[in-house]
Amino acid sequence: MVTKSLPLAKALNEALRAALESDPKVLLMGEDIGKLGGVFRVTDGLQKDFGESRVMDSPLAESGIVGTAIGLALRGYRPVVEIQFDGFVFPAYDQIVTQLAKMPARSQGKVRLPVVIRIPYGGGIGAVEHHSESPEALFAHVAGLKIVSPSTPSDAYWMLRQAIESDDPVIFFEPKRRYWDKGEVDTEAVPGELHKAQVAREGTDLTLAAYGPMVKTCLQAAVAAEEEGRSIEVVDLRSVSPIDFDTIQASVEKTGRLVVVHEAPVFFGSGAEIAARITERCFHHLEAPVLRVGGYHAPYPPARLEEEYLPGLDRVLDAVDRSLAY
Amino acid sequence: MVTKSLPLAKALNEALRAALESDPKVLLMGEDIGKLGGVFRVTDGLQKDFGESRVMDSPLAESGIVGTAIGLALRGYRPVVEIQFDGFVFPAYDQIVTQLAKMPARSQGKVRLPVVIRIPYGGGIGAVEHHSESPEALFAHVAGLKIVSPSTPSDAYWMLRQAIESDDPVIFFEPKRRYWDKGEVDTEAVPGELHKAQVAREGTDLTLAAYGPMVKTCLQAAVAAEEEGRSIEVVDLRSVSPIDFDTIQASVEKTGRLVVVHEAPVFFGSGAEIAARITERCFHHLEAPVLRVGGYHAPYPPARLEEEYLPGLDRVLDAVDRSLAY
Amino acid sequence: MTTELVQLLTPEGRRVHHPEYAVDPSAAELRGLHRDMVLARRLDAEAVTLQRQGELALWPSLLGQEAAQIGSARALRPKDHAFPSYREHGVALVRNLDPAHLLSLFRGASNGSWDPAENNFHLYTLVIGSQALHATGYAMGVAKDGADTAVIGYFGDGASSQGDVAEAFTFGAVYDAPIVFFCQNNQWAISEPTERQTRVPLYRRAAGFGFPGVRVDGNDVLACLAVTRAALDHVRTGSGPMLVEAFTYRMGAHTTSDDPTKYRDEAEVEEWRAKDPILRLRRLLEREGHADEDWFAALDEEAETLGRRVREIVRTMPDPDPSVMFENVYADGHALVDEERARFAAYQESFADAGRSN
Amino acid sequence: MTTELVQLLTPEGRRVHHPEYAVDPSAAELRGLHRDMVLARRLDAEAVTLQRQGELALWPSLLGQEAAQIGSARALRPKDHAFPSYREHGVALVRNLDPAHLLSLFRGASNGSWDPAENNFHLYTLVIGSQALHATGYAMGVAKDGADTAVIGYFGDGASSQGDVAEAFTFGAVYDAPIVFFCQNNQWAISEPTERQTRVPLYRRAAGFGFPGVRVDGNDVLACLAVTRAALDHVRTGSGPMLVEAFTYRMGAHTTSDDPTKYRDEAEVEEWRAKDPILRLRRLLEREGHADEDWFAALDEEAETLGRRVREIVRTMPDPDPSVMFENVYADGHALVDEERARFAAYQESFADAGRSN
Ligand SMILES: Cc1ncc(C[n+]2csc(CCOP(=O)(O)OP(=O)(O)O)c2C)c(N)n1
Ligand SMILES: Cc1ncc(C[n+]2csc(CCOP(=O)(O)OP(=O)(O)O)c2C)c(N)n1
Ligand SMILES: [Mg+2]
Ligand SMILES: [Mg+2]
Repeated sequence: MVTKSLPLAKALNEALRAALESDPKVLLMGEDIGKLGGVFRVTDGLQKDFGESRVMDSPLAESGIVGTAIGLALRGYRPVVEIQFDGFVFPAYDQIVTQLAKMPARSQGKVRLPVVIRIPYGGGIGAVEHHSESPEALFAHVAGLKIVSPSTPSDAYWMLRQAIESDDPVIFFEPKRRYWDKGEVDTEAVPGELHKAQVAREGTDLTLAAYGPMVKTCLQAAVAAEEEGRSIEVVDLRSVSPIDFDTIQASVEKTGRLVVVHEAPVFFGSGAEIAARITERCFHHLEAPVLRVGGYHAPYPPARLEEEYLPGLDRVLDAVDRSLAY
Repeated sequence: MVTKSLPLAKALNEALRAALESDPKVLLMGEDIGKLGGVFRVTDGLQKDFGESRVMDSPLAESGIVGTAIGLALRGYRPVVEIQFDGFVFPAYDQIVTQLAKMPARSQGKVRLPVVIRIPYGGGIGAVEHHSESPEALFAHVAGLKIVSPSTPSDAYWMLRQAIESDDPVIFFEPKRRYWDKGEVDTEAVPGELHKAQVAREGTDLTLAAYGPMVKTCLQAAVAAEEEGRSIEVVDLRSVSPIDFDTIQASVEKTGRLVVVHEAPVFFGSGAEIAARITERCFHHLEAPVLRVGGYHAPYPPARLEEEYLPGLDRVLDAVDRSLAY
Repeated sequence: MTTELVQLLTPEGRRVHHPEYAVDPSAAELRGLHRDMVLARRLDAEAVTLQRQGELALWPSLLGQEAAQIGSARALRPKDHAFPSYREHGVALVRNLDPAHLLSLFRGASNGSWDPAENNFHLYTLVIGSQALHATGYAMGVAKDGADTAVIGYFGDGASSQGDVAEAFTFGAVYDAPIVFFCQNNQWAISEPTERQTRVPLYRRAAGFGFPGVRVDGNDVLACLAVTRAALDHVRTGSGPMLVEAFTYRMGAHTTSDDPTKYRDEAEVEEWRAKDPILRLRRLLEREGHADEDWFAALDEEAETLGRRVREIVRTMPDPDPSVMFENVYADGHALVDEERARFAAYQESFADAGRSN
Repeated sequence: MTTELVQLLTPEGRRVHHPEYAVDPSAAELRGLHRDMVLARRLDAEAVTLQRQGELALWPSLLGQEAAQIGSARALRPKDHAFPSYREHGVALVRNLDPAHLLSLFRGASNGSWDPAENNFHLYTLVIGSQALHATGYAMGVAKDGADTAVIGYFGDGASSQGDVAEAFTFGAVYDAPIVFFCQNNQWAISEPTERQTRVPLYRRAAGFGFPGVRVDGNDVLACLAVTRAALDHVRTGSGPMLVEAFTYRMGAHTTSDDPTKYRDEAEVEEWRAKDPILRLRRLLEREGHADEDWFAALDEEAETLGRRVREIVRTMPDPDPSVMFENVYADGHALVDEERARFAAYQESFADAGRSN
């Protein structure tokens, strides 16, 4: 067992390093990932150690980055692409949803595209516009992509390694406001399945389901609720496509209540899909409708308002109260 | 009253003509919309009558089309953009979700962008790849956009006129496989609200909710179900953002059962949002979980399989049966 | 324009000297080029007919572009890679792709069923311009491998307006990728003439991105061969991309769904008929005595055989099993797809049981 | 490079003759240019300080780019329209935009609160390259109106790689739009030198799209004024776009979040310090006797006043009311937004009642 305490961003850095070391076909591409090491330093030191051919600063063009990554994958490479911030992925949207997602099926499986797209996402860091968005639902609707988001340094390390090893395109959403949170990482542990949810905390009265940055908020809410005598189970979904409905279902069959929490807008968000499917699966178990806590149907606000926009402890607890009141 | 029987595509053509006539600031832009009159002839004859300055054949670049439409709107024009097929809107996705949707809020309302983006969408016409998609959910999640889709020639005419008159960006999804369906259009009727749903058929046992091309399928299903003694209410949503939940709720409070039907994939589709919200609003009225009928989590298949992929009469009736069996 | 255009063969089939470009194909090679063009045209014509008969959903005809496609494709070495758009049936033929693949795509029986690695001929791309980036990325990979391989990326005059094509130019140039951007300027993007896309000849676009561009007579198969070969040699040296604009003409409709009488004059088409690429090479073959009547007759027979084969392929092509919808969406599986596949199967079963038809 | 570069003033402040470009500003105009640059630099420096003190979320410094911005902005007529990127504080100043707007954006109190129609200065655009299309569309509208107005669209060397910028070139050219594309090549896109974006000088990109491009010494305010004025005159004639590349240097960090020591040498910065745009004009003013010590002292005082004003604005800037989140998302309302606004208000109320803090 090789356990280290690492911040989440550093765990990602070590995962990239390990992937570059173990497979010569792994390549990193993105804006400012070389000498600078990325604006969040996730690729720090990698160009120095693996050279410009494997850690490539790319021209400032996201469609170009993803489009050429597809070409590199066709040549047998395994590109790991960094999109600098969530709000800058959209110039690449066409290449992602029309080419990356569909080419394997289009070719009847003759083509596989093991491309990982890393996107630091979400708010809470006081940034200017376009630097705090949570666009996961806009990718989850699209068949051919897999979407994951870790909430801990250990998951950050292992899920990124698994994403790189997967032969499918994976959009890897990194909870940027948790980059500096530390946690234990065992780089020799045998990891669980990439797309399985985990019960992050057990409880009996209500289930909170979340992923990425909101897991921590939900765990805090569970602690706060405990003081009021409520036993909250927290499910860390880890994967948004596929969603591990079995684990949520098992939890809801126990608790009878579900609140889904994410930063992304509620309307057409992950919570909608989870509510719809869990209600179908657990119709006779649910004692309250599935409630959703998330962003409003409004552009992400200027930073000085983000605390009001983002689901915080109180809004989660409010939903818990509302659910328990049924 | 000036009523004519028109195919849906021709109703759109007349709406564009009327808009061009009534407001000199209205402009049409798109690929092949001039001399050719668009690949579906929706703009037939308009360049001839209104000139190249108002009906503009554009370079083959969707981001360019939408981006320059934004600029034209800033100058006081009201551009109506045609995207040739659903699958070709994605190169413009960044301009739509990042600029068109957000600039009004970004400017605190000092900028308004009355841009309409017309998109022929959906399958059922035996087309090759990228010509049969239903991407509405990918826009509905984004605040700042309005999304509508008519199901009849009359709605096609009036909803397009209202969309053009709206000061908000509207994505106007045209049910391409219904282009040739005829219906009565009264070009002098005072239309209802653009974003209100309509009960297209009354019933008491179950509600079918749909929009665009699936309304006809649902009406056919209702007729078929009637033969088996079931009274189905059909709600034509007409608008996907906002969704008129009040009308659906009123229907579900009466029937106790809801099935949502759309061509788009079920996963993260409109049905998820409707199921989640209606379950919350009607928790004690629902006698069965809200069921969804839609596309699979797979790329739209080659044309010779589309009948199996698209929700048809039988799959709708199957869901009706499943709902009634609760 | 004429001064800018590389031509080695006049419409009358006479050889022209060019200071920079030359080829000296053997008689057999010349006959080979002719054969390729004739077969490509025959395949194309048969497919158009089959579409009219309702056997295909759509067909984009290459009529008029045979020289551009055959000349460029014949310039490739076996290990080189071609990234087509959707009209490159002639390139497909040269690369030995079984026509069944193209036919199944345009029949609506597949979205592209071939393995790009088998013939180094990549999938058709219907979304305009996207493949330029794939080709560039592939070429970047080739450069990393230090391989002696070149890549050719096909696109049209209309596609030149897409941001993706410009980005491909940038990536290709910045990474010194061994890629030839091959633009078939057939002067129309559906109903829009090239003036809707550019004010100046397209080959000039390259210089602004820092690599050479050249315009070749796209109806002259020798010039297309010579220029593309030179371009491939150029990019193989590691000095980055090159752009070839083949100036040609789309003789037919955009696709079988299109009606060009709505937007262009028959006179223009007539004018280009006189520049027919096949006739032009035939005149040379005849004048220089590289092929006789028997040879042409045998070729016609071969073309007819191809036509029959194409009909046969299409008429006997089975519809795919519906379950393939769920296949190959993911390599490593996806819980939802598994669930939907199972439900779909059960649902199909229920009809078998109940006898209610879908 | 030097031969390609239009320069009217050497780093030593001596006038240079150029065969094509000339300006002959009056002494008052020269002083005006100097004043603008000094004020822009002062505003910028104050903002950097305020960011360090935690008062702003971020600040992209214009240090070193004063001549490019002031020269180009002063070339505009009042009715002309400017579309900035996010670093054009100098252009904003010339256009009389209240600095409070810029400060509120980078404080995180707004996403751009000004009315573009008020100063014909459009909103900042943070997503690289997008505004090139807005500017082009605006110019297309101007052309339709037959107005005697020109448009200038600012973007950086990095932005030149974005597909949107290429598409803007195409639309501008095809529709003969009166737009000057003004590229401030400050040689860095965050940590990437211009070689990561292009092999050849950027101004040459224009020719391939069919319009003229010119490279100007971006640290020479007279040359920037002359070249931009000529470019605006050119586009006003209806002959389509023009590209101006202002060759300059980003003296500071990319933004206050950036650490340039990770990727570039201080020696390079030093070299450019010698070409300082403000010092250069000051030398001319002094040499030709257009301004005396008193004038410079008064200007320093004015700059200090501006600095104080900036501090004052930021320090007294109220946080916006949370309810503004729901405002202006739509012009005509949206049922869901109305519902969420109401719920949000009720929720806020509940804390007022319960005394539980948010
Ligand atoms: C992104 C995108 N937009 C629009 C279309 C519709 N479309 C198909 S072919 C075509 C014209 C293409 O013209 P060109 O690039 O010149 O190629 P050609 O068809 O002449 O070979 C258009 C607009 C498309 N396929 N993809
Ligand atoms: C689409 C997009 N991708 C990435 C970014 C992140 N980013 C912000 S500024 C910048 C560099 C821009 O360089 P340049 O265009 O030269 O302008 P400069 O900052 O030098 O003025 C990058 C990559 C962005 N804002 N938008
Ligand atoms: Mg063409
Ligand atoms: Mg720069």
